[in-house]
Amino acid sequence: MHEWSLAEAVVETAIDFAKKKQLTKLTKIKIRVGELQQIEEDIFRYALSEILKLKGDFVKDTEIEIEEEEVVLKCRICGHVWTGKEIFNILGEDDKEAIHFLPEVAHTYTKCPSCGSTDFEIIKGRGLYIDSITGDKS
Amino acid sequence: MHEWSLAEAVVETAIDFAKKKQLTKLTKIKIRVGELQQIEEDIFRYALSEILKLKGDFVKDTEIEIEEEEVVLKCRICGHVWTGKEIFNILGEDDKEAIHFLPEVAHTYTKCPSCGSTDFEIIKGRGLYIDSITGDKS
Amino acid sequence: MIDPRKNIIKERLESIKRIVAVSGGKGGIGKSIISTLTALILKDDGKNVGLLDMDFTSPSTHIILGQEKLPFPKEEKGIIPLNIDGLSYLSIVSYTQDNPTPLRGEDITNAILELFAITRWGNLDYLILDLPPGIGDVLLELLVLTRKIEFLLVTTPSSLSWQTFIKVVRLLKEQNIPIIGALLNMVNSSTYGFEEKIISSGVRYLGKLDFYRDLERYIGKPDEIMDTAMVKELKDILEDVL
Amino acid sequence: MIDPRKNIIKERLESIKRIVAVSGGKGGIGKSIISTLTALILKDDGKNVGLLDMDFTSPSTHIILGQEKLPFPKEEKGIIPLNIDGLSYLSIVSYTQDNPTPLRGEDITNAILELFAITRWGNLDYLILDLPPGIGDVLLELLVLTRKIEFLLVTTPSSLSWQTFIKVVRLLKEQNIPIIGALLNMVNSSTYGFEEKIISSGVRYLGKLDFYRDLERYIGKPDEIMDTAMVKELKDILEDVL
Ligand SMILES: Nc1ncnc2c1ncn2[C@@H]1O[C@H](COP(=O)(O)OP(=O)(O)O)[C@@H](O)[C@H]1O
Ligand SMILES: Nc1ncnc2c1ncn2[C@@H]1O[C@H](COP(=O)(O)OP(=O)(O)O)[C@@H](O)[C@H]1O
Ligand SMILES: [Mg+2]
Ligand SMILES: [Mg+2]
Ligand SMILES: [Mg+2]
Ligand SMILES: [Mg+2]
Ligand code: NI
Ligand code: NI
Ligand SMILES: [Zn+2]
Ligand SMILES: [Zn+2]
Repeated sequence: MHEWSLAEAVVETAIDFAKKKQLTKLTKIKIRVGELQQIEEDIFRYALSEILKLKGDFVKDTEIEIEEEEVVLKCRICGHVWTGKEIFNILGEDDKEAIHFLPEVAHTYTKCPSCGSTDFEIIKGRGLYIDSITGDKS
Repeated sequence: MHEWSLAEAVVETAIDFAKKKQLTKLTKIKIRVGELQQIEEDIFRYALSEILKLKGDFVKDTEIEIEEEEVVLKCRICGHVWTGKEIFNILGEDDKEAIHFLPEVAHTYTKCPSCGSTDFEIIKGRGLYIDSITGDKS
Repeated sequence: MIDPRKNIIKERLESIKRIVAVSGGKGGIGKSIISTLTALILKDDGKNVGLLDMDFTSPSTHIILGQEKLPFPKEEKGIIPLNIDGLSYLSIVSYTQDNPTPLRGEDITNAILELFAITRWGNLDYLILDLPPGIGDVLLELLVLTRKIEFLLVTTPSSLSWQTFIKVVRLLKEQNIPIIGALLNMVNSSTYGFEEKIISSGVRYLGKLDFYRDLERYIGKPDEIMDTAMVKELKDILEDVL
Repeated sequence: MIDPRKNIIKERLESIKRIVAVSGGKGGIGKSIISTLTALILKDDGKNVGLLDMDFTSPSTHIILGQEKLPFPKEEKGIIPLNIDGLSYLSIVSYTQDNPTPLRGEDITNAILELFAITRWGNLDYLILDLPPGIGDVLLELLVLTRKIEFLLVTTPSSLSWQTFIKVVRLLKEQNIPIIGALLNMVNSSTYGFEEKIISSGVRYLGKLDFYRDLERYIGKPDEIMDTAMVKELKDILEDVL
């Protein structure tokens, strides 16, 4: 349930932005979440809606769109590129939970399937971004 | 004149690549150099042509195209973005020479003109790249 | 594309009165031991204290506190720090245990951002940050994420530590970050004039801690270490400034 | 888009017989002093020796060698290392002097690539690399750029250094990088069983160096330091392995 703290970050940021742009209503927030972190979308959506409820009319009916970005890792030693399923299928529950909290500890639990190195670049699929914020102007 | 060592790197890399692709002749190398490093184009061109001469018919008449990529720095503290002229105009000769050898020491001699921070991202204009290698196939 | 995590950090740190980063640049000068003991001293004085281990390759504070392994912190609308010896405590070790965690600078930057965005420290009088050696991603990103921070600097009476100490001082001064003062650690016979050097660098000289030959015996025994002469010395030093 | 610099590194290192990286993970365990003394010992033995200081935030080897400032290395179809006390020597200090140089991981990666691509070491029997603390960009990028490398590891008899030492060992072993062995440094009265710990980690135990209370007096005086008991101890340790 640390999805809640991320949801707070999203709502605060969107409202700040909307007010700066002098919007009168926030109609939509488009969010991109990296697959690496394995955010539970149900919980995240629930948190977002609960937090929005506290923010009054300005965010009444704000639509939330969530897009998951696939993880792509690239080995710095051999250049091999690999993705989500190959990573998660072989992880234990505790390893997954550790990565859920702190995505960078993937470097502890995942290695290049081709050469065994833990020195890889996270090309895509890490972090949390707001892609766009839409609203009404008076 | 460490341009010479960079020229060697370019020629070796281009020939390796061309041979792997089974080219019979290397007709053109397109190079991109970051402005930050202040590579002297005359010296660099001279070094490239001298080194190419040693490599035989394979690189006879190889055309060299060099493009300089402008430096763009972005402050990690205040977000200010600034570019080449603003950087180099205020540098002493020794500072410039240090950066010529090791571009990263820009963090020692340059700071954000807006907030004074030395923690900036080098968005563009660092390093040396081969953009394309062109040749004939038999 | 906005990263919303940066935006929430101010709110996350709002309920903390003072954030004290323990640094000094060089490795092995006693940052971890001093930050841990400082946290324990303040807690024994009745304060609400947090301790965050920001050294991701050589996390040490959990070992000083006698914790071989660390459980996951609880989740409650974010992450709730562990309670270790009465300290609100967080370390990457909860997530890595004793496995190697080879992080590049970019990974470190992301990890710090995530930790600061999701941790709910609650009401604290002090949050002590144990920094890794170097003027690298951890120190720099910290200054990106918050300016509500003061530095407690450490150096040893060695020309090798001094070179980096003075660089850290210059960096912090150039950015107007408050420096509480500097502590001279591991003093054997002589201070080799480093007391004067600290003063002439424009940093408040807080005092010296002797070199304790048998300190290793107390690592992992926080209750026993609190009765040592070293902690007594440190208490005297900190009294006026924290 | 290809970075041609990576490609030339093999050639640049071809004329070097052995590349020895001094590491151990933790800061302040004696990596810089040991790498510098190792280079001097080998040179006094008649070998051609290079020393590269890879600690960009806390460069120390030049101070041990008594060089306050370093000139630019000469340019001759690349960079020709300085000659310091008979060593082929290179340090970022030539380019930064004693100014703070706050580098992020990405900058470090680029700087190492550049240095390795443009430096002409010439014929060397040994190139000694003094690594910074941490399992970070320097160590990792080094393993990206070359596999013609062996590690000389250092640790102190402290549970705090041990945690990182063992992580470095695991990382190197997993990648099949040769480890020459490990040296126990700064031994006071007791080794606290660390001799046995090193052996049981599967690394050759090379021997111990005492804690020399007056070492600081010899920093910056390479000629005098070569006559000390510490160098004698180190010579004995290295004799069989280098
Ligand atoms: N005052 C002191 N006397 C004796 N040993 C000390 C003292 N301070 C630190 N140490 C020891 O020195 C080593 C480095 O200390 P540590 O706190 O890990 O430094 P850092 O965090 O700066 O790397 C540890 O083994 C520690 O036990
Ligand atoms: N055997 C030793 N006896 C006494 N002091 C030592 C010994 N080895 C190193 N030192 C001192 O310990 C400090 C850290 O050594 P240094 O070589 O800078 O370590 P590192 O490079 O691992 O950070 C320095 O002040 C150095 O003079
Ligand atoms: Mg520490
Ligand atoms: Mg207790
Ligand atoms: Mg060192
Ligand atoms: Mg001499
Ligand atoms: Ni969660
Ligand atoms: Ni040049
Ligand atoms: Zn690989
Ligand atoms: Zn700025």
